[in-house]
Amino acid sequence: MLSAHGLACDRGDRRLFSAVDLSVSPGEWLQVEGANGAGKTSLLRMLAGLSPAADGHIEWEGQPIGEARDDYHARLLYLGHAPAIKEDLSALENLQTAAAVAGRPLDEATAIAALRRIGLKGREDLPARVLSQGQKRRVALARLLCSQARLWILDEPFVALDVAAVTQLCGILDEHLARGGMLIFTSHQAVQLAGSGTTLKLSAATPPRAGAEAREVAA
Amino acid sequence: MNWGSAGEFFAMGGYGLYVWGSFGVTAAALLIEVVLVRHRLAAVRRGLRRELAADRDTQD
Amino acid sequence: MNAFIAIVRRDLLLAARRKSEVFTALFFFMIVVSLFPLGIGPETAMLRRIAPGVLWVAALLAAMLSLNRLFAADHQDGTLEQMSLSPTPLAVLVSGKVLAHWLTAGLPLVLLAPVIGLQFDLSARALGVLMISLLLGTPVLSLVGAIGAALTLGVRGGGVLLSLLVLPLYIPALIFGAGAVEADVAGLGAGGHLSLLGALLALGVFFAPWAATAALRIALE
Amino acid sequence: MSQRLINWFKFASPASFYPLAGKMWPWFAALGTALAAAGLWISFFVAPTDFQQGEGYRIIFIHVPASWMSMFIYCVMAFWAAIGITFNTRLSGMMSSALAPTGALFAFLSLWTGALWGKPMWGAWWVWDARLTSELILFFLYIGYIALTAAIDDPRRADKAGAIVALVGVVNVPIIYFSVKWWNTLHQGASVSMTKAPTMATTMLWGMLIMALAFWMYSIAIALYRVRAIILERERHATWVAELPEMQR
Repeated sequence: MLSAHGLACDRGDRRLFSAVDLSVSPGEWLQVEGANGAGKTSLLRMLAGLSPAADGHIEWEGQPIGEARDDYHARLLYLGHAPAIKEDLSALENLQTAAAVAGRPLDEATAIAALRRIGLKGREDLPARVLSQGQKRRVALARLLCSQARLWILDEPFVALDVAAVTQLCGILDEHLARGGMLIFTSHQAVQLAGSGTTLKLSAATPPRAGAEAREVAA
Repeated sequence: MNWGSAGEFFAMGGYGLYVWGSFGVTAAALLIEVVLVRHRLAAVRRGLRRELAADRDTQD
Repeated sequence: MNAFIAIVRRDLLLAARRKSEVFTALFFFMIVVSLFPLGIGPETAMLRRIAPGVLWVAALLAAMLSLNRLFAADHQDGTLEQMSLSPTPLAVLVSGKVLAHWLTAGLPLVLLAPVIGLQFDLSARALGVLMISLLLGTPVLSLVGAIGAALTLGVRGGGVLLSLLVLPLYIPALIFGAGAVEADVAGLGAGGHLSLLGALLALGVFFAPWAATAALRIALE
Repeated sequence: MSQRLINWFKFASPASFYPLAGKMWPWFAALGTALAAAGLWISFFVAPTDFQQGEGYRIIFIHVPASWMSMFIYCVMAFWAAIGITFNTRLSGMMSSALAPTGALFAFLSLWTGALWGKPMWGAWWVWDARLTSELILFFLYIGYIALTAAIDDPRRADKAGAIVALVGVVNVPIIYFSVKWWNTLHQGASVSMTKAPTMATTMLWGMLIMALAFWMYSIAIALYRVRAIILERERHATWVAELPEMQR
């Protein structure tokens, strides 16, 4: 179970959000919503342990993620804004390297099966350079099929996907949740997922200048 | 006392250029640093005071 | 360990798909070295004297050419994020990247140097010492360079800044590397220089990946 | 023990260090001025003429202290860098960046006075002497630190990157010094050393020590003054800044 209390995020002098509480239990999903620049990506990066929170703390199975970092990362799959696809490598090579770096090397047959299932049949050996935007996203999403991670944190997983791919991805996410997995994602579109879940709406509640506000109160 | 006259003092036994070049540049450099740092702090304060005054104006 | 090998393999594969970048650095090395006789004059005695320094300085500059790209592409396409989320410590993965950098940017220089050294009328023995000194010294360049590359990641004017940060730190490697060849030419024996170069390498292997990792974490935040 | 630690961390907050630095710097400035006066008196009126180098040797009364300070300040920067990395205190990064320009200035002065000393003594403005060469490299290291921290917009990131540069640099300075020395003996460069002059009398040593102390006090005073400016620049949106007495006018 992942839980966070009182999270806050600063960008430069501005506080993007503060006092964010959340928790995700096995089989649950959490959708993070918010306008552009509300700090959705920042929140996901914080939850993944990529950047420190300006305030608050995040716990995985009751332990702060900073303390159980390796254990946490072994159980986490994070797909960021940038899909981590190398243009010069083929889809297969991309998938295999990514899996090896994540500590779970894939044999070729499994990798090819995953790529075929995600709709890249016959394109396994093409360099990612010649694939379309949506196809590149699919290469990244193929990692989900091979993943044993308990917690998935996905930043805009539906972006650049066609209708069929969106349905397929929903199926993959449902399977993950049915297995007792946890899911945190951002999306601009409404998504129908099985299992129970919540939506977290991020909004900038704090004015840009904390000092100015404090003086206003005093006056 | 090493020097008979002021002239002797400034001539530094023929090494005047080098000795005064060293001490002079050092003194100048340290002075310039002091001036620059004072200016920096003064500039920050001025900017902040202006901002705060603007804030008060909008409140009134 | 698997992840380490995967990183080395991936970077070598990427270099193989972009051969031109490797060859550009090599040709840069050759051209810079060939400019010196043109600028100084062709007397062999003089050339023999300046050869170690010229070859080493050129190798240093050539190794620097590719440092800019060491982490930049990974940072941009999100691979670096994935690396830092790997259960394998980031320092190990960074070491893998440094090893791959050396294999593509350092090792070719080591192999090419004796051929270029012929232009400077160096003896076979001196060429051997030159190769050994480069073999020990170019990994130091990659290791120290990785710290600079990580520090200047995503920074304005990163390229020039990188050379400003890294070149002063290259001086010991340059002194011992070129010194080894010079000492050998002068008949003094290169052993002392080479063992010091080896000590630098050991120190670099130990500390540089750690420092580079710390710098990368700053860029990732 | 823990009580004392908490006290230290209280002063490590910019809000409480700003007024403290404001109270401290005049004392160091006064001490520096007094020591400089005494040091200058010794260098010009007490120390006798050197029978080998004539009056030209008086340059060492600033050259040697300036070199010492440039090395010492780099070590202090590395110290603050280490503190900043281990305890993640904001003030230590600010201290490092407040010290860097002064350290670079002393490195420059050491080079400048070294050249002016070398011209009459060696007959050349620049000699590839081991000390001067190391000093030049130290100057480059300072420039690298300043350029890197200036190029990063986010001050927190700049501090952390600067801390790594300072630590990597401080590990390298002895290696560089040793390698340059080694290189120098191999090439049989200039062997005349400023501090190993034959008539290194006690008065000279005292003169240099007092000048070094004067530079030291100056460095502390100017760094405290500069760190005040840096604190205000970075904390401009904090409430305590708005409540400062000098902001009320």
